[in-house]
Amino acid sequence: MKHSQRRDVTLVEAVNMALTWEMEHDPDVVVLGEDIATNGGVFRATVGLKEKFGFRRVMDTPLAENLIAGTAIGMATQGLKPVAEFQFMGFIYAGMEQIISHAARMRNRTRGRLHCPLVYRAPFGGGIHAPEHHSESTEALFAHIPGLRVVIPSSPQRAYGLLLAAIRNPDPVIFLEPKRIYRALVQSVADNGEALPLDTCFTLREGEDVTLITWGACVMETLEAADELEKQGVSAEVIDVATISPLDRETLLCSVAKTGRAVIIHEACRSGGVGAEIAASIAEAGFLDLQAPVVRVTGYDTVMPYFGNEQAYLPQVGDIMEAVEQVIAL
Amino acid sequence: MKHSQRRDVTLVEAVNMALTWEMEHDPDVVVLGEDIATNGGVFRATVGLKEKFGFRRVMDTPLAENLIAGTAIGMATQGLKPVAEFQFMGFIYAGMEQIISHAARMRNRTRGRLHCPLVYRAPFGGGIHAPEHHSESTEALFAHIPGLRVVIPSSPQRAYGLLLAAIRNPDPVIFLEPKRIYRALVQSVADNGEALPLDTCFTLREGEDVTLITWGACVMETLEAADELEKQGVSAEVIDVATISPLDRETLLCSVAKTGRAVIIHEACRSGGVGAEIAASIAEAGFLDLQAPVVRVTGYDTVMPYFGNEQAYLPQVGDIMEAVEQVIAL
Amino acid sequence: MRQIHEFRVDSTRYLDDHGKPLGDLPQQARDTERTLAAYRNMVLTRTFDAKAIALQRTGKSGTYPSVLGSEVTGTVIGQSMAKTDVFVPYYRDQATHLMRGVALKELLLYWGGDERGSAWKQCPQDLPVCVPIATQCCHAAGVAAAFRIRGEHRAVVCCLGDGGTSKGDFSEAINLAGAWHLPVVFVVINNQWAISTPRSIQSGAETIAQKAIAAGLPGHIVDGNDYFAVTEVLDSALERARGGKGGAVIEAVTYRLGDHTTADDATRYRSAEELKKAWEKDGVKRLQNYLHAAGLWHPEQEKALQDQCRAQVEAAVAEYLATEPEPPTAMMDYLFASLPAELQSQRERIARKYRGGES
Amino acid sequence: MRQIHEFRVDSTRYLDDHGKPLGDLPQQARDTERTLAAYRNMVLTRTFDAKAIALQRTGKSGTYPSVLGSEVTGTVIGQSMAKTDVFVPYYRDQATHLMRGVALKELLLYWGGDERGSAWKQCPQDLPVCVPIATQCCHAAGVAAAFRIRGEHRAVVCCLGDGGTSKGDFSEAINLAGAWHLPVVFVVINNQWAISTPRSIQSGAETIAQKAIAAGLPGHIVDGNDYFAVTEVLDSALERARGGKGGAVIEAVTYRLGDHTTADDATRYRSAEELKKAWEKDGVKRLQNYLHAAGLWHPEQEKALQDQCRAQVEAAVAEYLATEPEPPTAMMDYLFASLPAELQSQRERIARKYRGGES
Ligand SMILES: Cc1ncc(C[n+]2csc(CCOP(=O)(O)OP(=O)(O)O)c2C)c(N)n1
Ligand SMILES: Cc1ncc(C[n+]2csc(CCOP(=O)(O)OP(=O)(O)O)c2C)c(N)n1
Ligand SMILES: [Mg+2]
Ligand SMILES: [Mg+2]
Repeated sequence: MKHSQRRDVTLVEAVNMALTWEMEHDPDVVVLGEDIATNGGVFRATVGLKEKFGFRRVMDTPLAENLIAGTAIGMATQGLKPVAEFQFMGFIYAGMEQIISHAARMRNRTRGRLHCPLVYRAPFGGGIHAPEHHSESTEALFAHIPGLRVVIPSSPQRAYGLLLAAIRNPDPVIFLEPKRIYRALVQSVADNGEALPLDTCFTLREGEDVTLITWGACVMETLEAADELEKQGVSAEVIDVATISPLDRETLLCSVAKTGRAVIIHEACRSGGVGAEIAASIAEAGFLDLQAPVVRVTGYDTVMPYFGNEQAYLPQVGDIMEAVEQVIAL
Repeated sequence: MKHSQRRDVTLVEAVNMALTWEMEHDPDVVVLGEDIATNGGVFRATVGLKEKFGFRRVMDTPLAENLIAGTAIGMATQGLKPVAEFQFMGFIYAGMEQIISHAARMRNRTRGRLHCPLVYRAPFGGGIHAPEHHSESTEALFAHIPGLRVVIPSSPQRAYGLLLAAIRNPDPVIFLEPKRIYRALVQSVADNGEALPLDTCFTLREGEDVTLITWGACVMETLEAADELEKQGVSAEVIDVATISPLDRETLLCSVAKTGRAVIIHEACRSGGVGAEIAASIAEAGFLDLQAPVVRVTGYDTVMPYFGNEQAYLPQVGDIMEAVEQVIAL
Repeated sequence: MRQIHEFRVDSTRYLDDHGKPLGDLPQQARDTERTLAAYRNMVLTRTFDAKAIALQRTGKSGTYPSVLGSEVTGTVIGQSMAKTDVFVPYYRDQATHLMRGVALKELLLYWGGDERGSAWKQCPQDLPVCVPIATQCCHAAGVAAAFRIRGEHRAVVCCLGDGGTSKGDFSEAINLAGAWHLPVVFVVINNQWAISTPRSIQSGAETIAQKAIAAGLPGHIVDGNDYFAVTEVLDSALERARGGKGGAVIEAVTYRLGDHTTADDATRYRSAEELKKAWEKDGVKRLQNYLHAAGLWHPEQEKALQDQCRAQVEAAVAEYLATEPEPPTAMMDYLFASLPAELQSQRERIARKYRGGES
Repeated sequence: MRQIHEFRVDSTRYLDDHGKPLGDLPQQARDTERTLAAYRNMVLTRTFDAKAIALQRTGKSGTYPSVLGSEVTGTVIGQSMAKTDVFVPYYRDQATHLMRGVALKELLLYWGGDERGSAWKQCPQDLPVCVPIATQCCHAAGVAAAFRIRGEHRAVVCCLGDGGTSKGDFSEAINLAGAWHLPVVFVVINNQWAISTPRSIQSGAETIAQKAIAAGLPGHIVDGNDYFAVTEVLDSALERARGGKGGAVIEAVTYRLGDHTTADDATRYRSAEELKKAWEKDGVKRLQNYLHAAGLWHPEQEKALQDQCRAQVEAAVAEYLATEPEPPTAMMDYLFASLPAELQSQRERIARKYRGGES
């Protein structure tokens, strides 16, 4: 029964909508985490699920991220499809051993006998005036781990379609939600259970002169910059990478083949960020297309400051404009 | 008393020599880990230390990497200089939260009031026929964390000098020891307490036609390839990055400015490896110098196979030759 | 052939919910000055707490975790610790920080999003506020190990919440404390809630103190709103620790009287009824009743104290609000002892970008 | 006012070190067929173990962890578990794997560096060998949670070593088992050593079973070399678990009679004296003595069994040595359910590089 009703929702509401749809249509989907049941999650992403599906499928866990990561793996080996929430990305690190050594490897090390159809959700990124450790963007750590998919939505529609795809995917997915834009925009989303493809970039805006490559909350500043650039007669193509691993290099390379110039924007610190892999790939495979070096607009190589100075850390529209001017100049 | 006696030692013996020297000369240096005291470490890196310095400074811990990482931090805030061993890099992940959220940040978040003059040692890399989880090369995870230094020796002399520097450095250092070459070569090392500089690449061989950039055990295959290339009339410069974070980009760029070509060799899987950051940096700052794309010779984007197939995963001399021919061709 | 091995934890209280002694008080109770000093700190803490919440509500500060309900235990910790001991806090220890000499302004800066709020002048060796749950337990073990290594007769007090005891860090740290006989006392502030998660979901263990048994440590339950009980149990635990007799785990039973933080709304998950009951056990009021009944405290003294605390807090707030923000370049200046060449250029970019950003 | 809360763990044994009953045996002892089946598995395991070590010594296999000393407990686990239960092992559970139907050849492939050694045909739901210490405890809790979610009356047995109990995973997992009443039994093989680290350095707790108290679970100590004791305690724990009465922690006390692995040299850290004493408690010999004394087993049966086990192992070894290595391309084929486009090119490179590498 595809009750294809449309709703105007924010990104976090779209997450809730996708979870609700999938739990209604697949009894194997369960959710677990800290404060996700009775409280509906500290960002309300799971609100209403316990009431609809009961505490057997919507589980408040004791306070232990390693346990959450590992318990989800055990559940997944039994064919359940757990969607586990880490309350903030800054607290996922305790789960790294389970994620790297087990979730990402179960299928490979058992030659397909067991696998991990699970999703690890976590709000990530800064800019919301949060206490320390609540503003991490360390997606690169997961993008370097074979066996994981790392998916980052940047709009209510993509949050809905990509989360459905992540839950249905038979392998582990790290699903990072840019909390800075959890409620930044409202979109009309058809609640019809239609998933979007993983492993694919989304071209949000076509352009001729330069390719702006980004993901997560930075998509907002990047689109803004593209508008500004247009006024200045510069036509920018904007690509939301969305699945940062495995990377859809083809879409990126085709765009650069067209524009000859690329600027990568991400919030994470510069060194070793996902921007490095993208820049390296473009510079290698697109060597003959590039008319200017691939430039990165990123956070600095330091710890995200406490919120008093967090804006000074985050890439801003002006920074993107400056970078584009730099590559266009060449 | 600098008893500058020379000894012919392997890389792992050089590690032991450096630990011994520094513990003799600095009472604040202590070592801890699993099986490091009575057993002298599973690779014998700490053999003899308990006998020389006693169990108060040489501590066998309970089996818990998160505890080892965190206890070392507590000790360091008291001005001790702990050198903590993770028995294998594959088991460091349980310590990630302590390393990322605390060791790397203590100085910054207390505005210098407290800091972490500690070293986390771990043997890393494959090629020794070990069981699964014993062949990890995930140095990129640490290279992306601001506040950490990540140092990788690739010879007995550099192991001695860099470990001394790491222990004396007032900030946390991840010291990764390429166990594949723990006993691969013997060098005469002066046991004189002289440290080598951190944050600096080492140019192991000068050349004109191409720059080969690598670190860790791959230095062996890279030097071999350079010899082969010479026979073919190709003059290769070989650089051991050594400190992969923070990165000495200047040395790398100067070399590429000279050769116009670069090949990066590392054992870790390709996507998001440290090779990506190096390639991106060279492609950006060296854009006008490059006569060919920067090519990476790396492990594949999959889990290191069990040892039956591990050789098929590791970069080999032939792979390096092939890559060089490719960039020279352009 | 079956054998039985027995283990035990004890629980202590001296005052009833209204401050009436249930029997003879421990001899510390004779130290009136100490008792009054504790009471003053509780009132100051509570005054500060209300103000900090108000600052967040009016956009003058960030998310803040109210300490309401932890004042008694927190104050005793600060009082029982020697200056040379080291305190390893979590993030709800305002009462202890104030006893240890942390400035009101420093607490305001920290929760106001300014790293300088952790550069404590008066207790330079205490560890900073710790947000990642239970991770501080391992640091506490490390500090205590440093004392043991150097043969110093100092002790560590580590605070965490009931939720924190579910995280492996706690078990690993108390286990090391037991194995190495470390001078560290773990005080679990059992306020019955971990955000919305009740104590019952946190663990099937009847008490939290019994988790000490897993580490071979003594475990004690104490009424966290009973000044005399907490004082006696903590004093003796610290004495044992400093005397080389090893650590302990103390479960201080109390209740989180406020929301988890200013970002939380506790009415979503707990009843007004439950909250009302908890207020009846309030330890600050309880001690005040005791002092009045014992003739050690009078209404006018109470009023004077209230005014004095308000004035002290207002002065700190004024200072806090008048503090110049740190220049953005500061984000690079404390990362390493000396900034690696590579990061210089990034710092220069920040300096260029922010007029006057150069420090 | 002081109150005391008491907790207990029990310990069980039925046979003395030489196999003589210390009193009445539990009724399971009457099941001679079961007892003999167990004994046969112990002998097969020990025969396999010696061969596996020999293969490593002669370069025909990789690092291997001898199971010497764990055969009795491991065999009982395999016997007490129902086919539909799930076993979550660590890496020294050969005795249990053989009882669960894992092929000798599969074990040889695994330790011989071939992933196909984990593609178990006979117990497809059992988790694979787990090398990262104690991490499997969380998986066990998850599998048990899946049973609870689906209302299935199945149980999980999770094995780990004494060293593993120091790692947070164990505490977190047993705590969840207690909080959620999960049908999971944790069996700690306390063989007194974690590589070179003795039990005494691992924890200050007098027993490992008492760690169950921290989770509100029943804790049992059992002589891990006493077939009847382990059988009784495990049978009843599994019955409780399947009956929805929750989990348990069982400490099986034994001794690691071999080196930690073939890469280890135990003479560096423990005395021949200690080892000799431990051999006197050997559980396999003990059961054999019992069977002989009870007239249930005769020397010629023993000889026949030995020959049969050797033949069985030799046949498996021949199969193992004759197994074609997996093509290098296999390293890409099981990473994801379907290989992402991006990885195709890497797979093709491998195929090109290795003539016949294409599968
Ligand atoms: C590792 C980690 N996980 C999650 C969080 C988010 N969080 C902050 S406080 C809290 C609850 C802590 O409860 P408790 O330990 O009882 O302390 P209390 O706040 O009740 O004093 C949670 C889940 C965190 N800060 N760190
Ligand atoms: C997380 C982790 N740390 C370290 C190791 C290395 N290691 C392998 S076995 C072992 C000792 C385990 O001892 P115990 O748990 O008692 O099991 P046993 O081997 O004695 O049966 C260690 C330290 C590991 N495999 N995993
Ligand atoms: Mg609490
Ligand atoms: Mg053991």
